[in-house]
Order: sequence, then structure tokens, then C-alpha cells
Amino acid sequence: MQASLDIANAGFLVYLVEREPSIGGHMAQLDETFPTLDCSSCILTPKMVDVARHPNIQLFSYAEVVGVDGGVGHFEVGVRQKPRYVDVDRCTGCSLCVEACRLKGRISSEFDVGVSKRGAVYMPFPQAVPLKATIDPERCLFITRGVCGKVPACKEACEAEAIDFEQKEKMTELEVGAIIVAIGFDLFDAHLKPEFGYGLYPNVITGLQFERLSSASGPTRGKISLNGQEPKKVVFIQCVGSRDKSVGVEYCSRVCCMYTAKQAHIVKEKIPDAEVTVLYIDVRAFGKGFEEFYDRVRSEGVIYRRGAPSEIYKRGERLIVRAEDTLLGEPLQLEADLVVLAIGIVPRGDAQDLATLLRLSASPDGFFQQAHPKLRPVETEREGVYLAGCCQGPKDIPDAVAQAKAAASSAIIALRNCIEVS
Amino acid sequence: MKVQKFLEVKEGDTLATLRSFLQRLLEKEIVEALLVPLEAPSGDTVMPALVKEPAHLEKANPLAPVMPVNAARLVSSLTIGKPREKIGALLRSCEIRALIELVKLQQAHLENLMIIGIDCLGTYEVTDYAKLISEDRSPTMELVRGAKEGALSPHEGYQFRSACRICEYPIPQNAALTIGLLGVDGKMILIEAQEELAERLELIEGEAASREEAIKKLVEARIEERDRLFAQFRERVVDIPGLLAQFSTCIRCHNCTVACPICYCKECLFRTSTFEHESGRYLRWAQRKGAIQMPTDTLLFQLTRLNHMVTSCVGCGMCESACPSDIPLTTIFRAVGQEVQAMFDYLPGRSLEDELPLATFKEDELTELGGR
Amino acid sequence: MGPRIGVYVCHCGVNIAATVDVEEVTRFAQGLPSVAMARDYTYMCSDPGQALIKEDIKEFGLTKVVVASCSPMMHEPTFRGTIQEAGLNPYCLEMANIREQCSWVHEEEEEATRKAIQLVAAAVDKAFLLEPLEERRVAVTSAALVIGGGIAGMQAALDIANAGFQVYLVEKEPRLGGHLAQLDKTFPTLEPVAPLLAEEIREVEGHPNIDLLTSAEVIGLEGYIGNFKVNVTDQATIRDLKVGTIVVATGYDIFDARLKPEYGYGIYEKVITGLQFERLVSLSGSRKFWVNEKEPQDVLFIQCVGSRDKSVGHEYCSRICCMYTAKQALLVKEMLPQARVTVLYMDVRAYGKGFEEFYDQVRGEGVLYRRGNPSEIYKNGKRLIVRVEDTLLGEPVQLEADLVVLATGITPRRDSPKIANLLKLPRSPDGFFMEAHPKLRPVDTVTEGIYLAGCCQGPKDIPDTVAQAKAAAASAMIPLCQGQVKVEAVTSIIDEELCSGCGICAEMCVYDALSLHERKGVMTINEVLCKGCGACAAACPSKAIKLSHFTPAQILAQVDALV
Amino acid sequence: MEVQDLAQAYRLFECIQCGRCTGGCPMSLKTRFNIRRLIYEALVDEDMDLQSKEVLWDCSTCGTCTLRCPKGLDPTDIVIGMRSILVDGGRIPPTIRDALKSLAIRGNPLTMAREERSDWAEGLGVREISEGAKVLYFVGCSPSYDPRVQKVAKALVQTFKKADVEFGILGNEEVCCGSEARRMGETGLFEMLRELNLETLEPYPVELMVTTSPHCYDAFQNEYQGLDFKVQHYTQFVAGLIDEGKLPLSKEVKRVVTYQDPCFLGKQNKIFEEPRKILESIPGLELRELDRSRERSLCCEGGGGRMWAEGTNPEERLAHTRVQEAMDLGAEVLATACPFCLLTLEDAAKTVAGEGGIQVMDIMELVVEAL
Repeated sequence: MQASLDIANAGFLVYLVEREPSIGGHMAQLDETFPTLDCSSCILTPKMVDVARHPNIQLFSYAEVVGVDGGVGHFEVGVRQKPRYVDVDRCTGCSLCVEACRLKGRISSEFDVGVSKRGAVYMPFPQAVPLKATIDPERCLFITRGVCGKVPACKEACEAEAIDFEQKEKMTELEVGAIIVAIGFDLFDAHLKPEFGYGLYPNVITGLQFERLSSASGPTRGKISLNGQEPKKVVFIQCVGSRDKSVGVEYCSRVCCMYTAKQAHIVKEKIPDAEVTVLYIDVRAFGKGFEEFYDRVRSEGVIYRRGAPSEIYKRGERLIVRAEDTLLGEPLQLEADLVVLAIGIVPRGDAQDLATLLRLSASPDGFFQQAHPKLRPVETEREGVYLAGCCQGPKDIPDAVAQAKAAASSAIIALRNCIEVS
Repeated sequence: MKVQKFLEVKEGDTLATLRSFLQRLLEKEIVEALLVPLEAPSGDTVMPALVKEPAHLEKANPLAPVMPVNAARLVSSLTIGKPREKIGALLRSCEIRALIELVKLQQAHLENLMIIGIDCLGTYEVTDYAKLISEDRSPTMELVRGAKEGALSPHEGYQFRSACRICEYPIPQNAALTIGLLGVDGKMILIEAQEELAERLELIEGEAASREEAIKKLVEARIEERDRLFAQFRERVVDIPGLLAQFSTCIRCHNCTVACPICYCKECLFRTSTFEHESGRYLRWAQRKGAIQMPTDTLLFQLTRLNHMVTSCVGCGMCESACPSDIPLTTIFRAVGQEVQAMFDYLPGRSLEDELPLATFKEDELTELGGR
Repeated sequence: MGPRIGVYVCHCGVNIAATVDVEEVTRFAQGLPSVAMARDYTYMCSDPGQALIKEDIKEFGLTKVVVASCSPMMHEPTFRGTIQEAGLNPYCLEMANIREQCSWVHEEEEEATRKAIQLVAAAVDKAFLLEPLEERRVAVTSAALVIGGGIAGMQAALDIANAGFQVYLVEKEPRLGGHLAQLDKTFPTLEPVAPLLAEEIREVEGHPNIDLLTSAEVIGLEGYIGNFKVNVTDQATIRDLKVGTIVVATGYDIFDARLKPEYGYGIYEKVITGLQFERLVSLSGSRKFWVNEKEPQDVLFIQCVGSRDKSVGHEYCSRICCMYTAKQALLVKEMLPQARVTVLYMDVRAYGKGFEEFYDQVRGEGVLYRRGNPSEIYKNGKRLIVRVEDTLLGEPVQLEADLVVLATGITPRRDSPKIANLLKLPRSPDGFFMEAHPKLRPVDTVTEGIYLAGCCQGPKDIPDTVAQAKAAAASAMIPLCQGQVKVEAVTSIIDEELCSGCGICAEMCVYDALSLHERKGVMTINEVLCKGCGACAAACPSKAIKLSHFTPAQILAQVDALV
Repeated sequence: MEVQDLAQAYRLFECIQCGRCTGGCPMSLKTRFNIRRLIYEALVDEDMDLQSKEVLWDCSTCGTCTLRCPKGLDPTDIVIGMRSILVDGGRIPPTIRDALKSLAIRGNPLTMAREERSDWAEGLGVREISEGAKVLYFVGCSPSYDPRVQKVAKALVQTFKKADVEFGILGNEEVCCGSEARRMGETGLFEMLRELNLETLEPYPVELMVTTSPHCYDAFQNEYQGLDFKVQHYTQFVAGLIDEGKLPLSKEVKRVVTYQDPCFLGKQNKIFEEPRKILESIPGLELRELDRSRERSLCCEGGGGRMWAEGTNPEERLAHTRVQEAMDLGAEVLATACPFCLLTLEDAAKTVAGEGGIQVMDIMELVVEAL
């Protein structure tokens, strides 16, 4: 979004292609952002609206790039828009269909990372842009089985007559001068560390799930509780799927230390009498105001113990986190009724396909390779194609924004120069 | 550097000696005009006057223990337009301190101004002073005599203005020329000034051995009194009702704003249409609360003034003297001021270097109040 | 005829409707005096929602519009656009936030509805008094100024110049390159810096659009975005530059190790800083290196010297020391394979792309990492003794060394208060220049048209610096591309009758928009600089300053409707 | 090898001291054994006194530390390296010395006679591999000599016959696989035993070797190079038989069973499914999972020479904990697939549950019940 806005503001037409039904990405899922503790959606939504409203930005949501040809100044890009089975021109985003869907509350919500459930026709989140319903073709009874009552409930409910099961995917050919790749990241799949019993114990959750749990606009309206229970002993585990060759992730994910510190702070704030422990190897509070925030969190009574946990098991109803406090040289068995895994950042599962399309190479860590590690952090070996955000490597929000603007700068230069040429 | 010289008191008449000294300032063109208190024709009070003709100084009386107005206000009017002539202003400590604040507030300028400070021996309310005169009890010389020991007791059956009773600054600061009485033998008057200035004033050598002593004695006594008053006040004002009680009798006559040397707004907000509500609104309020005190907005007025003034309040007490409803404004402003000024480590009138708390933004102040 | 107000209550799907009885609110609004039309709709911000408003404006001749929905932060621009398209002045819009400030924070429907009603009433009362305001635009001088010729400044200058704009690059020193010029090799590739930098410098010096001023300093700045006037001392002469935007890339200073006397820096010649090490290595041709004619056997690196250390007033982490130390440790290992190389650390912050991998490599080469921050260094005969607790052993140890390298951190430039003052840049508690928003506006400042690049905003490594420099360039070139900038219409207005010219407001104004009119003795406001934040209006004891669109009358009307 | 060589030999420099090894170590639950600290001392303390580190004999080489290490180091191997230094220095518990001596002389750690190795098979009609069979059943030491474990060997034989598997054993030619010797720090001895076994096997056209013990399986699979035949643990083989329908499990075994993952089978060789598959295909049998299972299962303390060394805290036994957990689960049988687990757990069962309490059985024993 940042890159689009900058280029659009510089007076160029921007096509923004988003795979999901709404723009916003991972940041839309976050609760508060460290170190200022701004509410994430409060600072993000205006940006989303800016994008939607900008005369120079044409948004292709629920779409993906399927072909790229040509070179700088004259790329030809094929975009496929997946069918929403909803006529976006008619849809008013009233959510009547969402309410009506027979599968309402049956399908685990991607946005809430399973903390809540949605229906087959859904709105990713209240602030979604565009605010249009989308029908999940894998789950919709009418699409999968061809029947859903006499008339599909959504069709019945929709006053704008926007539901359209006839809708087909739409191909568009775009001509552009420069391309910015900002496809973002996936989160490490905690199942790959079986010793932590993620997926086995309901009160072992990931950092992102915690965000939904603590978010005021989340399913629990910001109340940190698991099946009605407010946790009193909370343990945060750092470096889950980072700095870990055993799962093929050698690198540091850069954001976990601080989001964990922030989450620890939030627990202390919402449950003052909770015992909060963070288990870490190195605390990487490297950015502006980070160390200060880390100091603040510790001063609020959050206990930092140096030692990466080795396993989690159950004793009675309580979870036991096994670790060694490497500073005491003593093994630990910490009781916990909530364990939050600081899962790391990994390249998107589909990054490779795009890499092939764009003829980009990946660095050993699997992220896209920049032209020069020091002096050309946003350029790629292909002229006219630039990298923004976490697809090049883990980044926190300000660094991602800076890098996006940097990519925009390169793109603007390219565009202005091809104008001069022609 | 500053030197301490002396004037010899002729025929035991301190006042006459001072008058001729002041005349000397004009004659030697050390200043071209002089702002000093002159005795009013009635003789039972003094008023500041801007004197150019030395002869008029026959009526000057800087010693009279009365203070109808804080002259800082007058200096403001004299200097805000940046006068071309050199003006001398004879001021008490509280007047100088108020002046310093006004300068910071860009309401006065020090160019072409010579501050002449004089030890303040305490002042009576204007009415009391007049009464003393009518009773022919020469209030002035009484005090001057006590000055040597720093024993300044008011006349039988009278007392000084509450502001003076608790004033810790009898000695003027930031003056180019200081006239000292405290701790000085009655046959002498202390003159403190820069060497070169002192040169031109034909002064004699001498010493005021007991000055420090006398000042210390006086100030200690006053601090004791001050703390007593503050303690009482804080007892009275423990809660909102307590606070309301303090101001309950305010009639929003705005005398305090007129008397206050710091209150510098051209037109006080509380005298604008903003507070002339239409009758409907009064009735709505009364409706909601059952009854409202009239005139309205008195507490808001007082608190706003407190809020605007309190960091700069030098405690001259003119507001209280001017208040027809006998609201203990001096104590209120000084007691609250003590805490607020401590909060910002600010002493009004101390020095031009100290920045006005209201006008200085610090990232890291009052964090415990602000927090997240 | 008085104003005709239209009120539009949004359901925001279920976001508002679930907790607030919107029909009730609408009914109430309809009953208010001078409300010509009140409606509710599922999503006011949706196209049909906006269409609704436009039609009503035409049909019922509405003169003011109140939208009761989400925070103005979100949709005020949307609806201003809407009513403008329908021919109203965009400032004849008032919003009542019944989502963030009502439905999202309350559970109980009746209460929430009552509050929503009050909020709407307040908005209507304010709308009644709203006045149309004019948005003005000013032309932009098509050139940019970059202050600082380090890697950040050069990168920013190059980007703006490559986009086809005139750039003035002002560097204090006689040469370009900044601190980078002092470095030997960069991790993780261990690529020599010199050639990289030389290339960059050649490009800058040879660029037709870049006017390079070395040994030059900015001494004066006035004006505003699009029209800055800058005074620069160019050697003897003083030049006046006219630019549209400014990139600040003044860089940083290295922490002065003398402030940690316990390390004996300046006393023991064998205690050196990281930067001295870089010089030592690149001078000694970087195949071998000696400390007074001898190969050191024990080389000891100390991390966090002047970082993460409140005792020297640097609470923050300097972000680069962990990695440059790792790199230097590796260099020593390469040059002196026999030497014992130890790094004393608290946390190893290998956070960036390829960092952890590099850290692994360095340890793999036999560099020993011991956890513990040394507390003092003293001499025993010829050798240095470093006292430290090994926190992993839980035991105090005394380590011998022939060379100790202090990983000195990054601090704000000594002259940054001066620059901050000159450019009116606020500084964050750590002393670096403050960005407009720590998350989403990392290169903008509170002053439009002035942007931050590199370490003057906070410690950064090279790639982050370059990225941020390009980001600042992007921000700086956008106004140049547009050719004109919009001027905030909501500004402060001074009532000269009331103003005593005390200047309190000027002190409050971060935009430097207020100044004393010498002759009149009252304050005057520069409407282009004024961002309408209202700080001055709040500060003025005489209430001589009004903020258009938030006048006392308007606000009091609002308050009155609420209490 | 000297203490000073450890760092280089085992890449100790690459350790970031995160503590996952010690954190997960089953021994750290009961003794002062702390591999993370041992590694660190070896790094920073040039004259580290290894000889005094009695705790080194606590390690059961279960491999949890290796499994958990984020930097690809092998702490288990480091312990072995340290032990070998002790062995060279002659600092060994007497019991260990005897076991090693017996291995050297008799080819088994149990001080039993070579020529009695195949006595258990008498009257079972078990053929020797020399008689030509494609499948070699490598029995292993305790299954050969220990009366309790012999039952398992017999059960296997019975099963093989039922599924008419053509198989043979090495008989008295068989010698210990050497796994334990290596883990007790006697690398030389291990290599000797390996050579012996390889020589013995050389002439026979074996296609598949099946072992009773996960330890033997692990040794042949991972520590014998250049075998020209496949190696399987019996659970894999039997699971295979069931898949191919060659093993009709007809009889109902109405028992609540839980399963202990042997470290050498599970954690070290990722064989989790097969044993469960077998148990689940026994009619009437109800399988309940222990909370700590698969990658998180709790070691029985039987490995790494612990059969011959008590360790520094003999009072506390993880086997007891394990049996207790099984009982809390309401299991009647605690099944496993490793001779060491079988012995340690049964021992514990006796003390914890007493006679007639929870039963400890090898999977094979349950299988034959179902035949």
C-alpha cells in the first residue's frame, strides 16, 4: 500500500494486485504496535482508505499475477481475478448474506487465525477494503454440491441482488513500466516443533493468535481468555521457528522479540496479577525506542529468563514448560496456563511461483534476493522489478514502510525516465 | 563589580537624605526621568509618579509602608513602547519580581530602564495607613528605626498586609542600584551599585556588619508565619467543597485582575460575550442542577486566573487588597504557587534566564501525570 | 434562511447497529431544529451510501452535513469529498464518532444508544455554526536540498537527481563519504568498502542534476514546503538556495569511549575503539596486523560500549555494533588464525538478513562468545586484564588480552541541537531527530517538506540506511512531481484586539508558524505553516487565538449539547 | 583425545548456549548433569577437569538434546566424546568396566558365555542363517541371554512362523552390535565388534535384517557403513506383514494399553507409526496415548550404558514416573518395543504397582496373544 500511495502521489497510475479479498495484509490482524502501543487497525485503516480512494490507484483484490513479459518501461502483466461470486458493483457490504449463510460460524476464520469462525460467504474483517462479500468456493454448499436449500440463503438475503454464482474468473492484461513485489510473508507453522504440543494443547497458541485474542476488535473483544478462563501464569517462548537449523530456518525473524515484549506488556496490563515469563536466547531490541520499551516491560514485572524451552507437557490441567535457565545453570519446569509461541517469519509458500514468473532468484534463506546486500536493498537483478517489505526478508513495520518507499523511489525514477525517452 | 557604599543621614532625617539622593540621580543625568511614590496632596497615602523635574522629589516618599498599586504595571506601560529616554524606577522587591515576569511575557522592556530597589519594611492596607496618619503616628519612621535589628513590628492594633507578613524577599534583587535599610545603623543608608555608578554618586565608605543577621532574623519569622498560613489553608481545602468555599463569595468584579501586576490580557476572556449566556442557557443549567449560584462561572474564573497566573505569581498580594469579598487570595495563590512552582523548579521573578513553565515544552515532564 | 442540516447515521454493518439502535438515533436527529433530513444506512462510506447524501443535498438543499459513523481519522476525507462533489464546501461536514467512541467500547444497548444520540446532538449543534473554509494551493520550487554527504545523503541525492530534479547536496566536510569512508570491509560478504564508495561518489560528483557544496553548512532556513529559502555558507561566500523539499541526512557521532573510564580508553594504547580497529586493519593492508610490532595472541571485543547504558545516558541499542564486532572478530581470525578471539556480550543482536548466518559462521571459525559485560580493565605487567562475570558460568573471571576492541555505539551528533533548532525538528528522548510517526511515517517529520534519512533519525546499518535514504527521496520528490502542495484550510486566526503579544503561543507552535509583529506588538500567523493543530489556541491566556473549524463557540455548543 | 580438542572436534564454538539441550534432557530432571554447561566449560576453561565429572555417566544417550539443538550440533555425541576421554584416563565405574571387558571377551556385556548365545532358541526350530534365508533375525544380547527378554525373541519367532517368513539367525556367531560400547566411550571396542559382525555377515546373501532392539537397529542403520542389505526394526517388519495381510490377528485382546516410545526407535529414528499400527490392529485392544509421547516421550534411562551404571541419583527413577503416568491413564498394560525399556519399566512397575498391578509387555507379546 505504501509503495502504491507514493507512486500514485507522484502522479503515476498504479495497479495494486492483492491475492486476498481485502488489502491490509498481516498488519490488519495486529492489536497494538510496539513501542508506541498505537492500535494497529487505527493507524492502518486510514491508509487502506487512502488506497481505495486514490484516483491514481486501481485495485485488483482477490486477484493474482499469472504472467509477466517485456522489460522495464514496457512490462506486460497478466492478472487473473478469482470469482468472488459477488457482484462488487452491486454489493453494498451490508453483511446480510454473511448473517444468512447456512455455514455461518462453521469455518475457521483465516483473519482470526482460527480463534473465531466464519461462514462460506464472508467479510474478512469490518474495515476490509474493498468492503465486499466473498464466497469461499471450497466450502460453499451451493458451489460444492450444487444445492443449498431451495434458494441459497445468501441469495435470498441479499437486497442488492449482488450474489452471482455464474461469475467466472476474469483475465486482464496490464501494461506497466515498473513492478514492485510486496507479497509479504507466511508465519512459521508451529506444528513443525512438535515438542511444544501446538495443536495438541488448546492453551498453546501462536503470537498471531494472541493478537486476535487481545485485539479490541477481535472475537473476545480484547479479553484475554481461553474457554472463559483468564490465564494467571503466562509463558512466552521466543525463537519458535527462528535461528533454528533443525527446522531449516537459520535466520532471525527480527520482529518476535519486540512483539513478544509488547504482548507480555499487554498481559500485564489486562491481567495485572498474572505471572508473565519470557524465555529467550538473546533479546534483540535493536530499533528506535526498542531497548527503552524492553526496559519498560521488565520494569512492569515481566520476568525474562535466558533459556530456550525444550518441551512442553501436561501435569494435571496445567502445562509444564521445560527449559534451562542458562544464567542459573538450573533446569526449569514452569507451570503455565497459557503459552504463547513467538513464531517467526518465513517466505510465502507461493513465493517460488512468482519468482519463476518474474525470473527473480531467492537467497539461501528463501526470501527474494536483492541486487546488493548493502547498497541496493530494493533492486533485483531484473531491471524495473523492485522489492518491498518482508518478501525480501523479515522486517518490522517502520522498516517495511521505509523499504516500500525506497522501492517506490526506484520505480518513480524508472517511470519518469521512460517518459523522457518516449 | 558591585560595591557597598553609604549615604550619611543628615540631621537624623532619613527621608530628606533619600530625597536629595534621588534628586542627585536626575541632576547628574544618571536617569532622565524617575518613577517614585510621591505623597498625595491629602498626605495620607502615596502614589507613584513619573518625575522629570528634581524639585518635585521634595514630595517623594519611598519609605512609606503603603502600596496602592504594584508599580510593575506602570513600568510595563512606560516601557512596552521602548522609550528613548533613560527612566529610573524605584521599586520594592515584589514590584521588581513582577517586572521580571512581565519582561518574559514581552509586556515590558529593560532597555533604557534603571531599576532602583529599596528594602521593603512591610506595608499596611491603604485604609490602615491613612488611619495611622490621621492618628499622627508617623508610621514611616517607626519602621525605619526598627530596621537596624530587623525587628519590624506593626503599630499597636494594626497589622501589615497578609502578603507582607509572609514575604521572604524584603531585599530587592536584579536592581542596578539598591537602597538598603535593614541591618544598617540609623545614621547611614546603604547604597549598593556597580563601582563606576557608585563613583558618580559621591558616597562614603562604611559597613553594615549586622545586615545579613537582621535579614535572616526577619525572613525566618516570616517563613514561620507563611508555613502556618499555608498549613491552615491546606486543611481548609482538602476537597472540592473546601475549594468552593474559598471562592464562594466571589462576585466576579474582576478587581483582582486589575490589581494583579501579571494579569496582562488586554481584555479578560471573562469580560467577553463568551460568558454572557442567553437566559435560556441559565435556565437549562438551573433545570439540570436544580439551582445554580449567580453570578455563574465564578469558580471557573478564579481557577482560570489561578491556572494562568500561578507560575508567575510573585505574591505581592494586591489582588487580596483589592478584593471586596475578602477572599484570601494571597494565601491561595502563594500556597498553590509553592507546589506548582516546585513542580517546574521555577521561582517567579528570580531571573530572566529561567524559562516560563507555561511557555516551555519538555518531552519528559510530568510523565507520572501523563503516562500512556 | 438558517442552515439546513442533513444527518446520516451509519450501521457500519453490525459494527454500530449491533450495540446502537440506529433507527432510534435517526428518529431523534430528525426531531432536532434545523435538521432537514435524517437517514440511516448500512454503510455510509459505500458508494450507494455516498450517493444517498449527494441526492439529498440537491433535493433538500442541505447546507451542512453530519455523518454519524466511525472516527473522522478514517472517513472524514471520504465524506468531505462526497459533499464537495455535491457542491458544498467540504468543511460544512461534521462527523460524530459513534463507532470507536461508542459501539466498540460499550456493551449495553440502551446506554450506547443514549450516548450516540448525545454525540449526534453535539455534532448537529456544531454543524449549525460551521463556516466554509478555503483550501489553497501553492506552487513548488522544483529542487531539493540534501544536508549531509554520507551514504544516506548521497543515496537520497542520487534518487532525487535521477528522477530529474535539481539537487543541492551540502556537506560539512571537504569530502563526501561520511563514516563509511573510514570502514574497511562490510559483513556478511566481507566486501571492501573503498571501491563501493568510490563508485557512489563518482556518480554523485558527475551527476548533471546535483550541485555539490562541500565544506559548506546550512546556517539559515525560512519558508515552508514547496518554498524553502536556505542560507548556506559555501567556503567564504554565503549562498541563498530556493528549494521545494529538504532531506536531512546529517548522520551521527561515535560514542566517546572516555566516558567509560573503567575501560581505560585513552590510558592504555592497547584499548582501541571499533572505528580505530577498522583503520588499523585497512592501513596494515589487512593481511596481517600488529599491535606495537607484535601479533596479538589474545584479542578481546567488548560489546555495548555506550549503548544500552543509562549510566552514560544512552538507553538505546546502537543496532550495528553486534555485527561489526562479529565481522572484526572474523577478520582477526583470518589474519591471525592462532590468536584467541573472544567477544564479551549481553545479547547478540544478529537481526538482519544474513546476520544470524554470519554470526554462526564467525563462531564456526572459532571466535569465542562469552556472555557478560565487562566492568573494568587494568594492567598486569605488559598485559591487560579484563574483569567480567561470565553470566553463563555464574563466575567472575579475569581475562588476559593484548588488544581490547571497544564496540563503541552511535550517538546523536554533537551539533544536532543546533540543526534541530535551525530546522525546527523535534528530537526524541534518545536525542535523535523524531520521525512523524514511529510506525507508518518513519522518514517524514512534523514539518511538511522536511524528511529524515540515515542515522540522524536513529542508529542504522548500511542497507537500512540506504533504504531509508531512498524512502526519504521518495517523500521529497513527490511534492516536486506534483508541482504544487495543498495548504491546510483549518488554521489559527489571531484577534489583534485581544492579543497582548506575550509569545506563549509561539513557544507552543512546533511548526514555527507564529511570530511577533514588532510594530503592532501582536502575534501574526503564517497560514501556510500552520497545520491547525490548535496548540496555540489552547495556550493563549487571552483567548486571542481562534482555530477555524474549532472555534470556542462551535466547541462550547458541542459541549453544551453533551453535558 | 584431550579436553582441549573437544571444541574443534565437536564444533563447540557454534553453540549459542540457548539451553534447549539441558532443558529437554531427561537426566536434568533428577541429576546435576548439564550438557549445556559442560559444553561451555570445555570452551572457556582450558584446564577443565573432566575426570571429576561423574555426572557424565548419567547420560542415557536418548538423543533429546541432539533432536532439539537449533544449531545442528550433536550433544549426545559430545557426551560420548567426553566419556571416551574418561575411558582413556581409566576413570570408569567398575560395573561399566566389567560390561566392557565382557564385551571384549565374550561379545556380550552380560558376562555370559558366547556358546550359550543361541540356547534360548532350542526347540523352536529356528534355522541358522547359514542354512540360507533371505531374512536375518539379529537377536541382540539381552534377548539372547535375559530370561525376561527371551520371551520377546520367542514371540518374534512364533510370529515369523505364523506369517511363514523364511528367516534365520546367526546363532553363536552373533556378537553384540557395539552400540552400547560406543556410547560408553569405548569407540575402539565398538569398531572391533563392528568388524566382527561384518566379517560374520560377509558370506551370507542376506536381503533384510530384522532386529529385536532399537539399539541394534540404530547401530546397523546409522553406524555400520556399507551394508548391502536393508535393516529394519521388528516393528517396521511386523507392521509390514500386517499390511500385506500375512499376519492374521484373530484373537481379541481386551486390554487398555499405552505405549512407550523407545528413544532409539522414536526420537532417534523417527519410527512412531509402525508400533502404533501394530497395536491398533490387535482386535479388542484399546490404545491410549501418554501425554509425553512421540518426539516428547520420556526416556526410561536404559540406554547409554545405564544398564550397567546407576548414575548419580539412583533413588529417583524416570521409569517410576513413566509407570505412574501409564497408571493414571488407566492402562492395564504399558507396552514398549525395546529390551531396555522392557526391563527398566517392568522393574519400576513392580515397585510402583506391585505384583498384579500394571503389566509391562513388549508389543510382540501382545501380538502373539492375538494370534
